Amino acid sequence: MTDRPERIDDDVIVCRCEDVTLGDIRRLIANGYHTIDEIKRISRAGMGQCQGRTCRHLIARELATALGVSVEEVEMPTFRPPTRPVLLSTIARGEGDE
Amino acid sequence: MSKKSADIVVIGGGVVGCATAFELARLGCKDIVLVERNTIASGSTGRCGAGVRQQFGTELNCVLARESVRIFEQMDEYLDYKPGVEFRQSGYLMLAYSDSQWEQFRRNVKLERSLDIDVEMLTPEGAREIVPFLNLEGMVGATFCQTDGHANPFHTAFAYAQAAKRLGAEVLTHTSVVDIEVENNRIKAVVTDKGRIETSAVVNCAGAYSAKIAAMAGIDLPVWGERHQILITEPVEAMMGPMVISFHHDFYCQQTPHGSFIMGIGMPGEPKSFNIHSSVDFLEGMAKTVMKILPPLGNLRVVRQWAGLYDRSPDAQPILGECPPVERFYNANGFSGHGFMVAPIVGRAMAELIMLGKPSVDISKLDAGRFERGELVLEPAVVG
Amino acid sequence: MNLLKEVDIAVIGAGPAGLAAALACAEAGASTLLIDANDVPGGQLVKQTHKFFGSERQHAGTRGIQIPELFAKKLVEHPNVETMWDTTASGYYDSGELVVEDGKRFIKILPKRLIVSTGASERFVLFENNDLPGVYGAGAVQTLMNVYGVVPGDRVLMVGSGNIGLIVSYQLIQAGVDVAAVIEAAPCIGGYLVHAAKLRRAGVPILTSHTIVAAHGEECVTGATIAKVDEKWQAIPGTECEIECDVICLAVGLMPLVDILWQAGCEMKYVPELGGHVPVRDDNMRTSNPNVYVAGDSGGVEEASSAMITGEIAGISAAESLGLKAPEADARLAQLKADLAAIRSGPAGEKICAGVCRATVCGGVWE
Amino acid sequence: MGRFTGGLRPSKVRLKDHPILDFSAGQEVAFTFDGKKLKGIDGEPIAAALHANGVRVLRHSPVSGRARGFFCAIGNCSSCLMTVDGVPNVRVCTEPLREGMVVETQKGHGQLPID
Repeated sequence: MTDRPERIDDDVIVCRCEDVTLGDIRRLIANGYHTIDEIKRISRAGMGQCQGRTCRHLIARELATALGVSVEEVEMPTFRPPTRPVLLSTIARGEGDE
Repeated sequence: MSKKSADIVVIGGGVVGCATAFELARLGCKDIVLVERNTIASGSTGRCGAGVRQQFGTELNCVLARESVRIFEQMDEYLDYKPGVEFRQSGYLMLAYSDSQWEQFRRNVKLERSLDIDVEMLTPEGAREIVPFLNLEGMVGATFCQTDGHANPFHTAFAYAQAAKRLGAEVLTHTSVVDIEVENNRIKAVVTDKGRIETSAVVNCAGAYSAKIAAMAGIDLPVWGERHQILITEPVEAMMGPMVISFHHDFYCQQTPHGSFIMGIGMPGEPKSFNIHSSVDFLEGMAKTVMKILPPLGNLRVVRQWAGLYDRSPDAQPILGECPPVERFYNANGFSGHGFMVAPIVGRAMAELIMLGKPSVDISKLDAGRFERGELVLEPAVVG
Repeated sequence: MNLLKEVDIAVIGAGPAGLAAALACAEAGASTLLIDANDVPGGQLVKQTHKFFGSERQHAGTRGIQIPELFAKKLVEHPNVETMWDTTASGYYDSGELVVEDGKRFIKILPKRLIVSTGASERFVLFENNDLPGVYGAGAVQTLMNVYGVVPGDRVLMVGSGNIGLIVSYQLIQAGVDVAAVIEAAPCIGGYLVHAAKLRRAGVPILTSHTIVAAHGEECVTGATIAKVDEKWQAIPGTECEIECDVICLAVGLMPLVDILWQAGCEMKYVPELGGHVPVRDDNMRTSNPNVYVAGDSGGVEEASSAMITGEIAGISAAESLGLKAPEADARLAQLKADLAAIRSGPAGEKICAGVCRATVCGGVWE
Repeated sequence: MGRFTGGLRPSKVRLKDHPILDFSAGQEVAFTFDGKKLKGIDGEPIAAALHANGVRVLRHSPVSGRARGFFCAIGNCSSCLMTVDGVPNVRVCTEPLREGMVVETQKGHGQLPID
C-alpha cells in the first residue's frame, strides 16, 4: 500500500460500526480502489449493523473530491433487506405469537 | 484503452480469472490482459460463502481441493499480500442424517484418506464436542476435516489481481467484452466496449455468463446461471469453529473471523436465470433450518441478505481446458458453487496447460467435450 | 407457513406525509395499511413543541404534537384503515411482497401499491472524536427531551442554525438546559429569524462562519473546539476557541430515509438541494417503479406542511391508479399542487424548487 | 471571541415541570445495569432510563475500543448495542424497558447464550 501525505483529520471516524477512519479511506482511494463497493469489501466500511447509513455518504464525498467528479456521479451501492437487523427467531416465528 | 494487443486475454475478474492471470504471468507470459466488466470480485466471488473444503466423493475433486488448500496455506507469502487473505483452517463438519448418507460418507472418507486428506468419522456425540450446541436429533454421524476452512473472498481476489499487476499483467475493470473475432477456428481479437484487443488466446472465466462469452466465439457451452441466496448476521464473540454442512437439509453455516455468521440453503426448483434478487421465502426457510440444526443461533440478528449465481454445468463439475474446434479458447468455468475453493489450483493448472502444454494436476477429464461423449463426472458430496 | 395479508395500499411511515397519504387512500375507498416504527403517529411532529409555521391551510399555528391527534382520530375511526405501530418495514422484494417486523413477529404483506413516507434522518459531521458519547443528532436530543422527558445534559453546543438547530436550542432552554452557543458554518443564519431572535433574547450567542473542529473527553464529551471558517468552509488555523459543554448536538441538516426505495429498484438521484439521494418521481409522486409512490421528506427534505401535501397527492394518485377515486378528487389534486407551489414560492423555496425540478422526470409524467 | 467559561450546573435529570409538555410520570420499574440496581419508567427506551441515571457510555467499539453511547435514537446505528436478559446486540435506544430487566455492557461483539 503506497502512502500519501498525512492530513490533520485522517484519524476521524467515518464508519462507526467498523472503526474505519478517513485516513483509511484516503489510503484505499490512493491505492486504486475507486468505488464504494470495493472500499466496503476491503475495509468493511458499510458492512456493519447500520449497513453504511452513516458512512456511505461520507465515502462518496471523499471519492468525489479525490476523483474530481461530482457526488452525483459516484455510484451508490443499493440497500438490501432487512432495513434493520432482525432476529432469526423472529423470522422463524413469522405470524405466530408462540 | 491503452492495450491494443495481448498474448492472451483473461475474461472475468473473479478469483478464477485473477488466479489464472497471476499464474500465467508467473510462468513468464508477458502480455496478459484481464478484462472485467465491473470491479474485481464484484460477481459470484464477492457473493459466495467462501468455504474451502477437501471432503469430496471423487478423486478429481479431492485432489483439486487438497492442492488448493496447500496454496491457501501459504497464500499471503506466495502473493506478498500484506492485508492477508484471512485463510483460517477451522474445519468442515459434515452431518449425515440417513444410513445411506452415512455409507456414502464412509466411502468418501476412505477415498479422502487414500489421498492423504485427514478426515475423522464421528458419532453424533463426537460432533457435539466440536460444536457444543449442535442439535443431534435425527443425526446418524458426522465427518470432520480440520484442514478445511474459510478465506476472505475479496482479499483473495484482490491479492491475486495485485500480484498479477506487479508481474506486468494489465487489469482493465469497467470493461465489458462485446465480441470475439474468430476466423477458421483461430481467435483474432477480443472486442470490448472500450476498444479492440488483438489476441490469439482467451481464457473464459466469466462464471455464470461463460456461455454468452463462448457463444461470441461460436461455441455452445452448457453453463447457466442459478441463483443461490445467502445471508450474514451481526458479529458475536467466537463460538463456532467449523463450517457446518448438511446435504440432507441443503444447508451450510460458518462463523467468519470477524464474528458474523454466513449461511445459506438450497432453494428447490430454482430456474436457470441471471436473477440475483433476494426473496422472503429464503429468509423463512433459512431461519427455520438453522434454528433446527443450531438452535442458539436464533438469538442472532440478520444484517443483510443477498444472492449470487452458481455457474452450473450439467454434472455440477468444472469445465476446464481448450474447447475445440476453436483453437486456444480455454474454459475455466462451470464450478457450480465450488469455484472459490479450487480457484488457486485451477489458475495454476490453466497457466501450466497454456504455457507448458501439461498441467501438474490431471484435469483432462473435465474438458467441455465430456458432455457429447457422455462421460459425466458424478460427485455425491454437493450442497444443492 | 405465514399467510399473506393482501391490501390495496401500504403506507410506510406515519409522519405528516404518511398520515395525509393514508387518509387520502382511505377516503378514495382503498383498503389501507399504515405502518410506523414508533408507538405513536406523528413522526418528527411528535418531537415539536414549537408553533407550526407554513400556510394557514396546513394547520399552521397548531402545536406540532396536537397535529397527529387530529389525523390519528380521523384515521383510527376510518373503516378502510388498519394501523400497525412499533412495526418496521424490513424488506420490499421484487415479488411485490412487503415484509414488516416488530421484533417479535415477521409478517408478509402483498400491497398492490406502496407509499414510502419514511421521513429523514440526521446528516453527520466529520470532526475529531465525533463518535464520543454526548455527540447526539438533534432528533435524538428531541426524542430524549420532548418524548421521554430526560435532560440530555447540562450544557449544549448546537452545531447548525437551520430551523431544527434554532428550535431545538429553544426547546433546550424551555427545559432549563444551558445552550453554550449555536454555530453555523455558513455566513448567515439558516433558519427563520423569528427563532433566532428568541435565542438571542435568551442570551445564546449565534456564531456564523464557525465550524466544530474537535470534541474532547475520554469517555464522554467534556468540551469542544470550534474555529472560524473561510468561504470554502475550511477552518482557519489560529481562530480555534474552546467551549465547555457535555453535549454536542448536530443539526446540520437531514438526509431522506430511502432504504425501501432502493430495495424497490427505484431510479435514485443525488439532489443536494433536497438533502441527498431521492427517488426520481412524476408530478403525482410516483417513482420509476410503477407500484411505488414517495411522499414527504423521504422524497426530499422540506417542511411538514409540504409533507402533508405531497402525502395527500401520493394518496390520491396511488388510489386512482387502482381505479379508486373520492368525489372531487381532480379538483382536490389541482388545489394541492397549487398549495405546494405557493409554499415553495417563498424565498426559502427557491432552492427546493430547483431540487424538485431536477428530481422530477422530464415533463412530469413517466412514459 | 474569548473563552466560554461558566461551570456545569448539576444536571436536573428528569423534566418534571415543562411549560408545554407534561410528563405525567409513567409506571416506575426497577432494572439492573452491570449488577447495579436502577429505576426507570416502564416502556421508555432502556437508553433513556440509563441516561436519566447518568449512564452515557453504553459500549466500546469492538475494533478499537472507543467509547460509544446514545446517538441516532431511531435504531439505525450500532452505537447503543448492549446485552439485555442475556441476548447480545440489543439496540437499547429503541428497546422498551421492562420490570426486572438485566442490562449489561458487552465485551467486544457480545456473547451469544448457548445453554
